[in-house]
Amino acid sequence: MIGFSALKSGALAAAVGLAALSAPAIAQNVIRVGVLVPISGPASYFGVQGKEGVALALEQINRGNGINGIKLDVQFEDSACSPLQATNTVKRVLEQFKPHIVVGEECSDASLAIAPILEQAKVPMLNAGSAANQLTESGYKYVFRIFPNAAQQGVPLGRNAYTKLGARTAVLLHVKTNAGVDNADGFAKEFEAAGGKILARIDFAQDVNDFTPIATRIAALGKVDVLPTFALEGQQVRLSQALAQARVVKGGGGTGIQMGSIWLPWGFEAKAGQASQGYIRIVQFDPTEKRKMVTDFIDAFRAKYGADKTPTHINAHAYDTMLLIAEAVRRGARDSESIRDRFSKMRDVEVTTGKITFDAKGQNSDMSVIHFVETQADLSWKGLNW
Amino acid sequence: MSRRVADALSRPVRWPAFLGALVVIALLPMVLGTPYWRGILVVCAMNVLLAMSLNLVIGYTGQLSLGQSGFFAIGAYVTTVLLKSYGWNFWLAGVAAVLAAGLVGLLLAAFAARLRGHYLGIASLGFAVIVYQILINWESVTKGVRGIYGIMPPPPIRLPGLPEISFGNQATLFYLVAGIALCVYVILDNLVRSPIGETLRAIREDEISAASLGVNGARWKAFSFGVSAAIAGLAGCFYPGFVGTLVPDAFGIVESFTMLAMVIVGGMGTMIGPVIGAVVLTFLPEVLRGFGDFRLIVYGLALTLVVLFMPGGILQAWQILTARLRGTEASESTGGGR
Amino acid sequence: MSDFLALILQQSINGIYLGCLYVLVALGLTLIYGVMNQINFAHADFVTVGAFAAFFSATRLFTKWMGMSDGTGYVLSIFMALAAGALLGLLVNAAVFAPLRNRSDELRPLIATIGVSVLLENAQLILFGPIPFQFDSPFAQNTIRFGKIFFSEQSVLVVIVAALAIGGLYSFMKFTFLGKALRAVSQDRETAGLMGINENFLIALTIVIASALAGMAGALLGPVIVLTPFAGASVIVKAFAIVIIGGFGNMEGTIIAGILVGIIEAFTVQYLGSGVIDLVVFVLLLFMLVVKPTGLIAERREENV
Amino acid sequence: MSALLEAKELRKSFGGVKAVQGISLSIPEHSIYAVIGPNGAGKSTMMNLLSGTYQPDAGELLFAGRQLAGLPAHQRVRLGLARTFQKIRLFKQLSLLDNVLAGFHIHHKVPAWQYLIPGAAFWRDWTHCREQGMALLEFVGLADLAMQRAGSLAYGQQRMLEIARAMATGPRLFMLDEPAAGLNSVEVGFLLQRLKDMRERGITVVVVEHNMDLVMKVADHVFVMDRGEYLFEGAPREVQNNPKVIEAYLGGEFTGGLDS
Repeated sequence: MIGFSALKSGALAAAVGLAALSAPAIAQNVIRVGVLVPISGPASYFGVQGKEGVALALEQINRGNGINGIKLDVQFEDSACSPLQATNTVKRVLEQFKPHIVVGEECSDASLAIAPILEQAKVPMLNAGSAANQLTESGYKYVFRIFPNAAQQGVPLGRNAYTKLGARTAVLLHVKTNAGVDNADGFAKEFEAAGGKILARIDFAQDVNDFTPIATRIAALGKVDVLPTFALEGQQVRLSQALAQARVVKGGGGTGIQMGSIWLPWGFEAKAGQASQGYIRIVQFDPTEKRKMVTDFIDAFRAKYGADKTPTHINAHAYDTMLLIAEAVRRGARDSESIRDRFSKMRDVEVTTGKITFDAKGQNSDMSVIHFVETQADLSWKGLNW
Repeated sequence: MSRRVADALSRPVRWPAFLGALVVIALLPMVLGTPYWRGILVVCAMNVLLAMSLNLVIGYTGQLSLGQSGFFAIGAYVTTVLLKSYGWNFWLAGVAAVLAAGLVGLLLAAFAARLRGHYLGIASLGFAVIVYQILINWESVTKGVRGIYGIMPPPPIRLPGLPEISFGNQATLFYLVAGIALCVYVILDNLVRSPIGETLRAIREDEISAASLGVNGARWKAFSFGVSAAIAGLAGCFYPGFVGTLVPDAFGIVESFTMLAMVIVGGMGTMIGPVIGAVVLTFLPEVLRGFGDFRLIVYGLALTLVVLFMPGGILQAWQILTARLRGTEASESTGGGR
Repeated sequence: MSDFLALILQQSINGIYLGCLYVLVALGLTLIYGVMNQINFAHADFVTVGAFAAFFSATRLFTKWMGMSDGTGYVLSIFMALAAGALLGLLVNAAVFAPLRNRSDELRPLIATIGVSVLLENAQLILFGPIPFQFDSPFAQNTIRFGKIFFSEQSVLVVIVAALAIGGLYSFMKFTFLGKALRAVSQDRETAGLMGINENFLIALTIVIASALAGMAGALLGPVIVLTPFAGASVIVKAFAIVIIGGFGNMEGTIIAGILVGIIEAFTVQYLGSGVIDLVVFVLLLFMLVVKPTGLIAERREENV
Repeated sequence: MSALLEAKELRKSFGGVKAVQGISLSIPEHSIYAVIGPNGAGKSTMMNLLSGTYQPDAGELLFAGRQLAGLPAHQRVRLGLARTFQKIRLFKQLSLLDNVLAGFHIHHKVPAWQYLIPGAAFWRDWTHCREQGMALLEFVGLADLAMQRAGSLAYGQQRMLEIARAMATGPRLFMLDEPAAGLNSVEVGFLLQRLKDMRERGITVVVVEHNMDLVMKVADHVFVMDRGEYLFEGAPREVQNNPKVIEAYLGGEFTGGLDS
C-alpha cells in the first residue's frame, strides 16, 4: 500500500496545473459534468448503458428552467476501461471541458487510475460502477461512490448464505478481474469466518465461452450448497445453463443455489431460462419496486428508449449520478469545492436504487441499496427481506 | 581515386538532422502545452521506442515477431516490482528490467533459430500470451489482475550546480523518454549502418546465402532479438511511472499488433519510418475522438487503406510523392529551356 | 461405471465438442494459409458476422416473418451464415488479398486484415451494440443423458456439421478438378499456372470457401457462446495456436490439433483450473514448435539449395 | 602440389535417395578443379557437402589438414572456403556494393563499442571495406552499377556479383556451382578470364559444371561423377576421350558439345 501523502507529493504532480484550469471564477449557470465511460471494446457493455441513463437524466434535469436556473452540461469521453486511456482521457476532459465534477469509470482498474488525478485537480469523482474496495479506502477526499463496494456486497452474501440458507459448502465462481476477485474474497472471508467451507475457487478469463467442463468439475465435487458467482451477464447465462445441465443447481434438478451480487441486469432470468430458477442475488435496482421514483424512471426510460425496454442497474446507476449532482446543485453547489462539500453532507437522499448517505471516505453507507431476491419457477423475483 | 569509389566513400552528414530532432523535441511540449497533450507526447515517445525495437527484428533482420508486448510488459513489471516490493532505486530497477527483457529476448531467439515466417510469428505471439498469463497468475509477485497502484514517476535528478530535475511534470518526463528515444535512435542508426547492419540485412534477405559468407544466423538473430527486447523493456520502464497504475491488460497481444502496425505503416526496414508510424498511430486515435463512436471504424479503415495504397509505408509514399513533384518541376524547367 | 471413469468420459466428451468448435474456426485459417501462405486476421470477425447473420435469420426472418418452426429456422440460418461469410470473403479478397497478392509479402496482408478486423468489430458494435444477444437454438437447451453422461443436442449438431464440413472439404479437394487445382496451387504456383488454371480465380475461391466455413462456424457457435461483436476475437488466438500445432496449411493436422486442444482444455479445467487454460495451450504450442516445428503431421518441404 | 581439400568416402542420402555414395577426391592447391557429370550426378550435393550446407552421413573431409566434419557452413568460411549457388541467391533488395560489403563479415576488426559510436578504427575499416568492395566490383566489371539494387541486374551480371560477394570473404578455396549457366558467350569468355585471374591470385578454384566447353578450357583437373558415384578423373583431354564419360553423358540428357 502506498500512503496517500506519497501520492500527493509525487505521483501525479503531473496534474498540478489542472486545479487552476478547473476552477473558473466567472459567475455561471452551468455545471459541467465530464462522463468517462468505456465506449469501445467489450467493456462498452457498461458505457452504452451508462450513456442512456445519463442522457435521460440530463433531459429531465435541464427541462425548462433547469435547477433554479442552472443547467447541467455533459461531455462523454471514451476511456475504454483501460488505465492508460482513462488517465489520458481524464486529462483531456479536465483541460478541454473544465468539468466541475467527473462521473466514471465503470471498471475498477480505470477508476483507480483516474482517482489520484482528480484528487490532485480537486475535482470530485462520482463513481457508480466499480466495486474495488481500494477506491474509497485510499484516503481520497474527492472520491465518492454510490455503488456498494466489494465488501458491502460480499459480506452480507457470505453471512446470509451461512445463516439464512444454512449453507456449509460453497464453490466460488468468478471472472478474473479486479471486481471478480474482490467479490469472491469478500464472500470467502465472511463465509469461512462463519464456519463454512470453500470446496473450490474457480476463476476464468473474460473470454471463456463454454462452461460445460467447469460445470462437470463442480458436479464431481459432491454436494455443494451455494455457488457464489461473479461474472457479467453474457458469461453468467452460459454458466447457469451449464450448471443446470450438469444438474448442479436447482434450475437443473440439483440442490445447489447460485448466489450473486450486483452484476446481473433485470432480464437475466429471461435469457438464462429455467437454469436461473433458485438463483439468489443482490440487486441494487429493482424495477418491480413501487416507489414513485422508480416507476417514474421506468416510464421515462420506456418513453425515450422504447416500450419493450426495462432499465438495468447500469442505466439506473448512471441516472442516479445525475440526480445526485442535481441535488447538490439544488443545495447550492456551484463549483467543484461546493459539490464536494454538499456530497459529503448528503444523508438519505433518495435515488432510483435506494438511498444515499456518503460516509467520511466517500462511500455510500446506506445498505438500503442492497436487496436480496430469489428467482422463482416462473422466473419472477421474490424479495427476501434479508 | 575514381569518382565511383569517391561516391562509395561519401559519408552522409547526419548531425543537422539530429540537431533538428533535438530542437523539435525541445519545442514539442511548448507547442502542445497542456497536460493531456504532453501525456500523449510521453506515450508517443514510448511508442517510438517500441516501434524502433520491433523494426530491428522485423525490418532489418527479417524475423516476424508478434510478441513485442511481452518484452514491454517485462520491462514495466520488473521495474515496478523491484521498485515497490524490493525498494530498489528507479534507475537501477530500470537497468535490471532492460537486462531482464534482453535476456528473455535471447530465449525467444532460440525459437527464431529454428522457425521461419509465420511459424516464428505465432511462436512469438504464444510467448506474449504466456507472459500475459504469468502476469495474471503469479499473484504473489505481480498482484495479478488486481494490479499495482500508486507508482511514482522516476525520482528527480539532482546534479550539483543545477536546479533539480523532477519528472513529476509531464514535460520533463517527455524530455527524459524522448531524449532516451533519440539516443537509441542514433545508436541504432549507427548500428544498422555498420557491418552489423550489413550482416542483419544479409540474414533478412537470404539466410543460407549469408551463411555462405560466414554469418552465423542463429547468433545474429539472437543479437537482434536481444537488443530489440531490451529496447522494448526500456520503453516498459517508463510506462508504470507515467500511468501510475500497472495491470496485465495493458499488455494484451493487441498491443503487439499495434506496434507491428506502426512499423508497417511508417515503413519498415528504414530508421525514420517506424518513428513516423509511431507518431501517426499514437495521435490518430486521439485526433479521431471527434468521430465519437465511429472513431475505431475510421481507424481500422485508415490502417487498411494505408497498407493497400502505401505498400512501403508513409515514408516511401512521401518519397515517391516528392520525387514526382520534383520530377514534374524539373521537366517543366527543361521544357521552358527549349 | 465408476464416478472417476464417468468424469473422465464426460470431460472427454466436453473436450471433443469444444474441439469441434475450434476446428470449424481453424479450418478456414488453415485453408487460406495452405493455398496462399497468408493469415487472415479478420477470420474471427467473419465468425461473428456469421453468428449475427444466423441470429437474425433464425430469430426474425425465418421464424417471425416467414412462420417456420424454430428448428427449421435455425437449420436454415446455418446456410444464411454460410452465405454471409462467403460474401464477406469475396469482399475482403477483392479489397485486400487480390491487390496485395503479387507483392509476395506475408506482413502487409496481415496488417491490412488487422485493419479489417478493427473495422468489422466496431461496425458491428455500432449496429448491434455490446449487450450480449440471447441466441437460443432449439437444440442448445435439450440435454441427452446416458446415465451420468450428458451432452446437449447442439453439441451433437456441432459434431455432425463439423464432420460434414470436413468430409465435404476433403472430397472437394480430392475428387473435383477445382479441388485438385487448389492443391496444385498450394504446392507450386508456377506449375499450376502452366496447367492453365486461373490462379486469381482459385485464390478467390479459397477465400470464399474459408470465409463461408467461418460464417457457418458462427451459426453453430452463436447459441453456445456469448454473442457480442467481440465473440470471434475470443477464439482467434487459440485458433492460431491450433493451426500451428497441426502444421500450417495441413487440414488433417488442424483437425487433430483442434480436438486435442479441446480435450486438453477440458482436463485443464478439471485438474489445473480454468484460469490457466491459455497458459497450458500456449506452453504446449511452444513445446510443439521445439520438438516438431513443422506440426503434428509434417509436410516435408526440403529447401532447394 | 599438396592437396588443399581432401574428401574420403563421402556419403549422403535424402530419404531413400543416395545422392552421394562414397566419393573421395583430392583438390590440389592453386589449381582449377572441375567436378562434372550429367544431371542427377550428385554434383550439387557434393558442393553442399564441401561447403557445409549439408553434413555428410559418413566420410571424412579435410581442409588444409583440418577436419571439417560437423563444422557448419559459416565456420568453414572462416577457414577460407567460399561458394556460389546454382540458383543465384543474391540479397536482391540491397545495392551491389552492399552485397559485396556483406561478404567482409568475417574480416572486420573493430572494437565492439565502435559499432554503436563510430571511432577511428571503425572509419578505417569502413573506408577499407568500401575500397576493397569497389575493387571487387571492378574485378567482375560491375563497378559502374555499384549503387543499384542487385535485383535489377541482368542474369549474367547477377552471377558475376555473386562471385564478387563470395570473393570478399577472402577464400583460399572458391567453389562455384554452375557459374556459366545462363551466360551468353561473351559473358562466358569474361568468366573464364576471371577464373584464371583467381588462380593467378593464389586461389584454388572448384567449378561444378554442366558446360563441358568451359571446363575443357580452364580446368587443370576434372572429376567426373554419375548417379552419386565416382566415374573417372584426370586431365581435361583424358576425360574428353574416356568412353565411360561419353557414355554417361550420351546416355543422360547431355546436350552440350563434347567434341568442341
